[in-house]
Amino acid sequence: WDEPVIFELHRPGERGVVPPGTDAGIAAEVGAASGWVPSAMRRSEAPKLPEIGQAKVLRHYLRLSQETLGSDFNVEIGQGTCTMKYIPRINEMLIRTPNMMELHPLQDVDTVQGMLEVFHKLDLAMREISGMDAFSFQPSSGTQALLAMASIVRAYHDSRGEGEQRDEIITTIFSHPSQAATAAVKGYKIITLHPDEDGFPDLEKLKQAISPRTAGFVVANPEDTGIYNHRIKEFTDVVHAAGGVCFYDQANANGLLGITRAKEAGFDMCFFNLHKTFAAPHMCGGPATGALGVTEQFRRFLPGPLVEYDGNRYTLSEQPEESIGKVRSFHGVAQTVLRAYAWIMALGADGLKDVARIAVLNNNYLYHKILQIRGASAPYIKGRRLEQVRYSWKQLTDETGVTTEDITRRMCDFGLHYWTSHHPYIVPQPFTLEPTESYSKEDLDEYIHALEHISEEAYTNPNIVKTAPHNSTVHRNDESSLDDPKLWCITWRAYLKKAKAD
Amino acid sequence: WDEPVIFELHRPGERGVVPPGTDAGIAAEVGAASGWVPSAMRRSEAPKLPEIGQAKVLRHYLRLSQETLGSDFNVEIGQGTCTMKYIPRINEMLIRTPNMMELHPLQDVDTVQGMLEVFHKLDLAMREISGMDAFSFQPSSGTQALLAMASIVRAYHDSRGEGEQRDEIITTIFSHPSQAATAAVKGYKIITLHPDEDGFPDLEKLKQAISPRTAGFVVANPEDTGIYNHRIKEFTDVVHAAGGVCFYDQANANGLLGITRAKEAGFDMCFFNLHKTFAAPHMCGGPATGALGVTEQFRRFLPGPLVEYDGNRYTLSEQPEESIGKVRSFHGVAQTVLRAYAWIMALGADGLKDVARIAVLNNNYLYHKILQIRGASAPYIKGRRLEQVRYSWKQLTDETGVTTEDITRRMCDFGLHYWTSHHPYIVPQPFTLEPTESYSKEDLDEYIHALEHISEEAYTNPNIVKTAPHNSTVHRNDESSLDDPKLWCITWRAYLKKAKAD
Amino acid sequence: MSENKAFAHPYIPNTVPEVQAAMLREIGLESIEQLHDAIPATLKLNRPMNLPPAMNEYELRRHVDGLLAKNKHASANLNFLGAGCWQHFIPAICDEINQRSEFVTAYAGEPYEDHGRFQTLFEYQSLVAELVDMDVVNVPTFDWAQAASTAIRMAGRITGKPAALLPKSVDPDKVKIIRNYCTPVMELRFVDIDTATGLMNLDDLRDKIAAGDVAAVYFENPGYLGMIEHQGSDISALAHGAGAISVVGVDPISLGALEPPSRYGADIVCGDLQPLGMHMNYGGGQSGFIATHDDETFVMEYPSRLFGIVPTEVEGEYGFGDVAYERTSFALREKGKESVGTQTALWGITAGVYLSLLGPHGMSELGETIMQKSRYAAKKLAAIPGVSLRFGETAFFKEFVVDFNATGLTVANINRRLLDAGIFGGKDLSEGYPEWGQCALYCVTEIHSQADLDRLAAALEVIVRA
Amino acid sequence: MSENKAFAHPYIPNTVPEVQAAMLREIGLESIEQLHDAIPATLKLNRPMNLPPAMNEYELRRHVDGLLAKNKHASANLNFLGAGCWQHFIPAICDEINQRSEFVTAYAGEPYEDHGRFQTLFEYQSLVAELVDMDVVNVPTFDWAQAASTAIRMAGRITGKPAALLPKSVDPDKVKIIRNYCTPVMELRFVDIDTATGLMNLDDLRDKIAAGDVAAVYFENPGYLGMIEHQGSDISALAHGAGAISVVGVDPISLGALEPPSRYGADIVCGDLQPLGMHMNYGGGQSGFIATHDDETFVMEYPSRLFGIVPTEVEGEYGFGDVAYERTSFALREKGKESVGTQTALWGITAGVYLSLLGPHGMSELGETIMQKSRYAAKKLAAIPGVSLRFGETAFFKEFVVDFNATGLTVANINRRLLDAGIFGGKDLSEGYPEWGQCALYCVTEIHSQADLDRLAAALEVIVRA
Repeated sequence: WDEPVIFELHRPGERGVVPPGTDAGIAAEVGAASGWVPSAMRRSEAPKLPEIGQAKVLRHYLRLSQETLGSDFNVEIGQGTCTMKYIPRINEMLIRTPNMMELHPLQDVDTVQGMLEVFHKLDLAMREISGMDAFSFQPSSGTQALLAMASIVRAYHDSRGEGEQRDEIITTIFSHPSQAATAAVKGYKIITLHPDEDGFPDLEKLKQAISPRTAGFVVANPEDTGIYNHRIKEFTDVVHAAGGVCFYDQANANGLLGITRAKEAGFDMCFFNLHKTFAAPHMCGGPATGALGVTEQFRRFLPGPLVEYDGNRYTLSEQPEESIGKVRSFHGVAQTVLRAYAWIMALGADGLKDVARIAVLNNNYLYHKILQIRGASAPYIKGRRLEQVRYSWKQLTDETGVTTEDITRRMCDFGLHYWTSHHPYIVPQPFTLEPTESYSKEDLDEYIHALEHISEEAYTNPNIVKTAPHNSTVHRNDESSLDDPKLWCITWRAYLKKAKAD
Repeated sequence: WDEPVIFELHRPGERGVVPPGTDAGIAAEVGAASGWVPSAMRRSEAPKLPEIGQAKVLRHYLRLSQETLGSDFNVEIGQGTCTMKYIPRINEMLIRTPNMMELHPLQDVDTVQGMLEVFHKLDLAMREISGMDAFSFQPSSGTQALLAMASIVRAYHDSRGEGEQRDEIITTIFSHPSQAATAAVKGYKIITLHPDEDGFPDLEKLKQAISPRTAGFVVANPEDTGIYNHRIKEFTDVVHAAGGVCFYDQANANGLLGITRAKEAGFDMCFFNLHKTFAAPHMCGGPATGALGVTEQFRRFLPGPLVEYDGNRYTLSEQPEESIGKVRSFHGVAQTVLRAYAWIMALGADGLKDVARIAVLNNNYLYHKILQIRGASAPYIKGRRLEQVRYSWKQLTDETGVTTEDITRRMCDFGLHYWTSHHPYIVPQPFTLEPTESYSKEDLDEYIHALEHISEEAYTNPNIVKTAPHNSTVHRNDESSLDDPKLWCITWRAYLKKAKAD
Repeated sequence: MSENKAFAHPYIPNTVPEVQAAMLREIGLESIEQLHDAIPATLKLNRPMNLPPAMNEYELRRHVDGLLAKNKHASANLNFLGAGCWQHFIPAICDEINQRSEFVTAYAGEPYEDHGRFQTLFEYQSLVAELVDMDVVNVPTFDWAQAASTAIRMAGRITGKPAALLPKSVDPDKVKIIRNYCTPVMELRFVDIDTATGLMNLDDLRDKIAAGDVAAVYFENPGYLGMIEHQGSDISALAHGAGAISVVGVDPISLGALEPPSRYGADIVCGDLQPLGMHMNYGGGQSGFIATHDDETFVMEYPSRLFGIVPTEVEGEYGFGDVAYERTSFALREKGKESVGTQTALWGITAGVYLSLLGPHGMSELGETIMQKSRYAAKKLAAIPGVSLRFGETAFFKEFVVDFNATGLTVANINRRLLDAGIFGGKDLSEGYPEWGQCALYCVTEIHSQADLDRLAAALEVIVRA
Repeated sequence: MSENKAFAHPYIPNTVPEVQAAMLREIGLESIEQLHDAIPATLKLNRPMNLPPAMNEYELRRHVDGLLAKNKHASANLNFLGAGCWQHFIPAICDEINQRSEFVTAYAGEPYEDHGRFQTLFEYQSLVAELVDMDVVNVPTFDWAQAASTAIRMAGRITGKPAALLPKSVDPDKVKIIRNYCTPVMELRFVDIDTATGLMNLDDLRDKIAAGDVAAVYFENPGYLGMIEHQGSDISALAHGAGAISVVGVDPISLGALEPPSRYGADIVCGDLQPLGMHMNYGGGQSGFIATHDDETFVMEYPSRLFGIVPTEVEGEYGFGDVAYERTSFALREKGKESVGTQTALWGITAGVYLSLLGPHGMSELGETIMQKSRYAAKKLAAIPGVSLRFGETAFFKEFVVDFNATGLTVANINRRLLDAGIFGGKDLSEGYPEWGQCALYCVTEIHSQADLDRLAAALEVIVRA
């Protein structure tokens, strides 16, 4: 499809849908709103929305949907650290009922007992999976869960009168950038630890970093390199000894379910992405859920309300004054809470452990095969990777000039995603693959084969890689305007003013 | 996508879904079925179905869906005579409720009052639209409705003792082939009338054809040429005078709603396609509904049961012994009955008349424009076309060698459907376009432009048309095996035996 | 629709007055009424139709939801109705696929732009072929009854003989459909069933086939009354011995566990796809199929479309097309094989998805589960005083005939009381088989848990003892 | 899960034992346990988790459907709850699009393979931009409260000042979120509202803004309590005069009928997209947006992604990409603008579909309809003895404060009795605004018919008179 921008479909007089109107009896009773709305507040000029018949609107968006590569359509292992696993279709069907979609979040608790039961039972399951003592599902992404955890760190130290003194949070460079960013949002100074030469977080550096100013320590484990820090309990002990709080980014937990838990590693708090790890879909980037678990000591700081069960009836209980309050309206993304609950129920304890096993098996198979591709490597320690690996094309780039960005575009031609990883590029020419448990050996082989093919192209005909994509919906973008305030066009109206005016 | 055949995804041990199993308590009570099923009837060799994980099955069928050009995705005016109009999405949502999907057809009528109300109210609306006195929605396509009408003709003459004598049914060559075929299924000899030079059914030929052997006369009006026979009442009068029954194929009724009706034209029976004319979707070819209406005189022959309403309660009443019995299990395709009802309710009387007006306006606009394309013509009388036109590329073929089949394949490259019409090819190098009311002027212009473009290619670079498709999911088929019993492969197992063995 | 009637109708863009005017101008007309000049005034309606006023989308949704809310459905109640339409487990992916906009709105494109439609239907043919162990399966027909009718007429054309034999246990409603399809070309004659076993009476079959004009012997497995007909080889042998064709109707969901008819001599197999992933939809989920060996004599008698796999210009690529299109009524009108048209393609695609998901083990387990559960239910019911099984000695698949004569209650009465308890009782057979008095056909499938079956038994016991 | 546990789990294909063994062999391991050797034994759980047994798909569906059936929902009942989550008409196409498998399962692809995702989100930005009359709109954030928080922090960064002013009528729950987001960087201070009109007290605003350290004045239209704040120009002028930024939160569904904040001086507009096509989903439908002028100073302070339209190599083709990506925390970690991550993209796409369908006339009619219906409802309720409107003289949009103090009944008590009549009464304000006694916030939208509103009034009258 060569689909125009929706505004170009505008034809005066057409309509997509007729909204409900005013009953004649009501109109007779109250008259037109112009009779009572202050004139300054009546819209003076109609919004320049397009007018389009229903069939054309539907056709437009359906075509654009086909131009979007959902994980349902490909071997989605190239968005590493993001755990794109199989989204069970049954779960999507389960949420499409008025008993879920048409609930108002302020309904009387007696009218939402089923919904609250789902929240509570998921809470119980997450406690068992993590060892924590209470969960909130209000945070609606990993980032928001990290923010909530940083907020709890602050509330905790405030409650002890150390809020001013403890103004530093320690993290590691291979943890997700959001860990540093959200702590900074809460006013913390960030100390970032770089790894030792094997890629492990460096305990000595941590010991140097801690001080009476240490508010907390936040880390992923395994980190985005896929390397599991086996000395993690020593890290948390060191931080605790210094009076800091340890909080755990469990975005990379897919290889750990049923194997090891936050509690035993000494964490005070953790979160899981229910989208991703618990098979709720990513929906182009949310809404999502960062399930936030804490030990008993930190329960009073959780955002409220929390669901409670007295053995007979589910209720919503408000949190005390010292809680961080709220981080998202109402109760979070209830549909995704339901999806995660359904996923756990479909797997049981054995199934969850199989998830962890196969995710690690698949990753190590992939790791083994990728290292055989010419030009590819995986910096740091050999082996010991759990569910993902951050690889490098440094050699390929040095030898052929083809970069990891070139490969990104070329992978589109194979109908596959491939992602170059976050800044900062510590690993040169990086790419990160996370195969999860959802893909079969043949699926992995297909992906590996595409990379092999591109590596071979790089060595024999690099231009085909450098000029990709060749087979995509659109051709290569001219991105020169995107960083130029005079040229960028963030909306159609801006485009009409700026680009079209030329 | 270059999607394999599903059997190629087979990996032993994988599973797509686990079906419900036997409770332990039941198994303990009854044991294994081998204990009581006669050994000759126990499956001796498992069916060679593939074993595939759930994600791969979903991915396979989703990809194939994207390789199917539904009317939602294009300007679907090229499947002439088939009235592919906009399928309102709300109607598809309305049927997806357990209150519709989970009804068993033999439920007590008191548990399906809502469903029966829909049947009854649609019956009333269809009566008003056609002038008939009773409708059955049991026939599940136009073909089955035609068969039912031919069956009623037979039952009617049998009831009068003329069943043996009256063994001929008269139709016209530009009526759909199913009219002749279904009458032949009911054992009738078919007399086919060819048109006069203006393309009208020829009244003189009808008069010559009728006789005491005439059982009935079946015709579409307008026919697939789009030409409306304005003398239709004279035709039905002639047939009635000879003791025959007149039945009306209203597959081409889209330009007639609210304008003219079967009753006034003298028909005893008619049917409408609820898929097509009443905006139920075609679903790749059914399930569908041919709504069959009759005058009071023929009501007792309708297939049963019929829905009746006593002002208080809806019931199902069995038909008398002389009825044709049944033509489809239970009550027909209830979802499509609901869709058609919803569509009528969304339009009302004025809206239905607008359908007819705009369908004819769109068609005449298209007709006007197509005739300006080099090499295209529309045989028979100038003008007087209602909702469709059968065109001809005879001149183009004569001048360039490009045939209508070549154009079919080339139109795929533009993401558009184009259909060459039914046998027999009375009109040389035919194509049939029916724009319906659903498409805007710009949509029609897009389609016209594609045809113009191809016409120009035919005159300047015919090879590009003759070797099409160039831009489709697959390349040109080698169809040589399809008519050869030694080579054709109607299933994968046959393919493995025949083609792969080579 | 209240006040919001300005502008175009959302479904009809060209109702915009300016656009209409421009188009009329372009074609040289002055008013939209002129477009219908071809229709004589005497045939015009010339008055507004008497229909309810148009509703906007929200009004429509509320109206229809309100109507449908008057129904009671089989998921919120406990359903034991079968008799040709059955409640089975439906994997979510079946609905996901058959609700895809592409498949819902596709129709009759060419093998290029509709490659996916051709491939999914070819795959459905191929998957059902494995299930029935035959090499040819058609694009779906309307339903089992119509597939059986066509199978019988195919046999008539192949043998040139005018009669078909059917056991008396065939569903009376199905007989109505078959009779209408076969009249006046083929005559139906009925073979007795054994009063004790419910299976075909082979002596009567021998007598009737001796007439010599029999084109087809049709029987079912499992039969309408649920019994497994284990005399298939004998029946087929008798048919073949008389120059007739053996036609077997099957419930395909039984074939993971039960032997396919090809193994006991069937020449044509037919049946209904509805159990393979279709919701009941008040009967809208029915879909027929026909299967044969890859024998030209048979293939050329199919009225239906048959999709075949072919190579394309590109090595290794698959294409699809119509096999022997020239036999169809599309091509030959009344000279074609019966008639063809829109039938139930979407359900064929869905059945393919279903079989792809279940696989051989799923189908096998499912068959076993159904037989265990239905047997359990039958035992529980037969243990209720006054309740017995009519053909209790014969193995059955998912349905069985429950005899209530000794309770002194009518089935209608019992079902009414079951309904009060949220249970849809089995189909009342007293009208179709008056000679058996008050019997009902109960259907038990994999969806019923032990608790459900115990609940049925308990409810019936209360009713019967009352 | 009963007996059917053989073979691979449907979600985990490589649980097939032979495949596992082959893969282990390939990588040189002997047992699957070795894969977790990196984890010390002391940290391993070493016992099965205590979780319910796995369910198969049918068991799961029945289990979850059973749980959800315990809920009572707002379509089967009559709902007057709003307060930040509103029940509006949702065109069917919104659901069709946001349930498309492609959009449900997409994530973070590049502008090539995810062209459709980029384009739909760019279109959403552009459509909301027309509604709010601004040139820049972001990819959606979490919800209104978070968008407001970010807007305030953007103002703080731009002005370098530490305080924000908000009227006391802002939703207390929203304040909790804003406070948490702003602590410790920005301080919130509250401006009085006029006790008669409920609108901002300009005198108090003048006093408080005089402190000189105010970065932002935040107010809403319509406000949490439903009132239309018509003093926007004055408020913005006061803010600007003190070097502060005017931030306005809006309910976008009002903007077909009400003037957009840019016309009364807003520098940053924020709000919630939920009314534009999202089901309530127990609060899961919330989605925030932020809009500004196309001013580099403002654009560079957005934490969110901003999609821009660009040319491609091919003349006339559109491509899309990230504008000023280097400002984000993806690029700069703690040095980026706040933080960015997964937020609510699917709701942005849906809001785009909604606005494409409604168009300018639909939005205008809708706004008018809502104001007429809510006014009608307010009049009907105020006519009940003992019931009055708290800010009855002030124009409101869809919500209004009903004062039950004179009835002698608590809102809790009234709502409990309404529930018995199938009505969800308005939100109880007695806890959030104790000074007002027993008041409730009622929400009336286009979905309510006159009959619905009359039914509410009649039910309340019965309760009040009892």
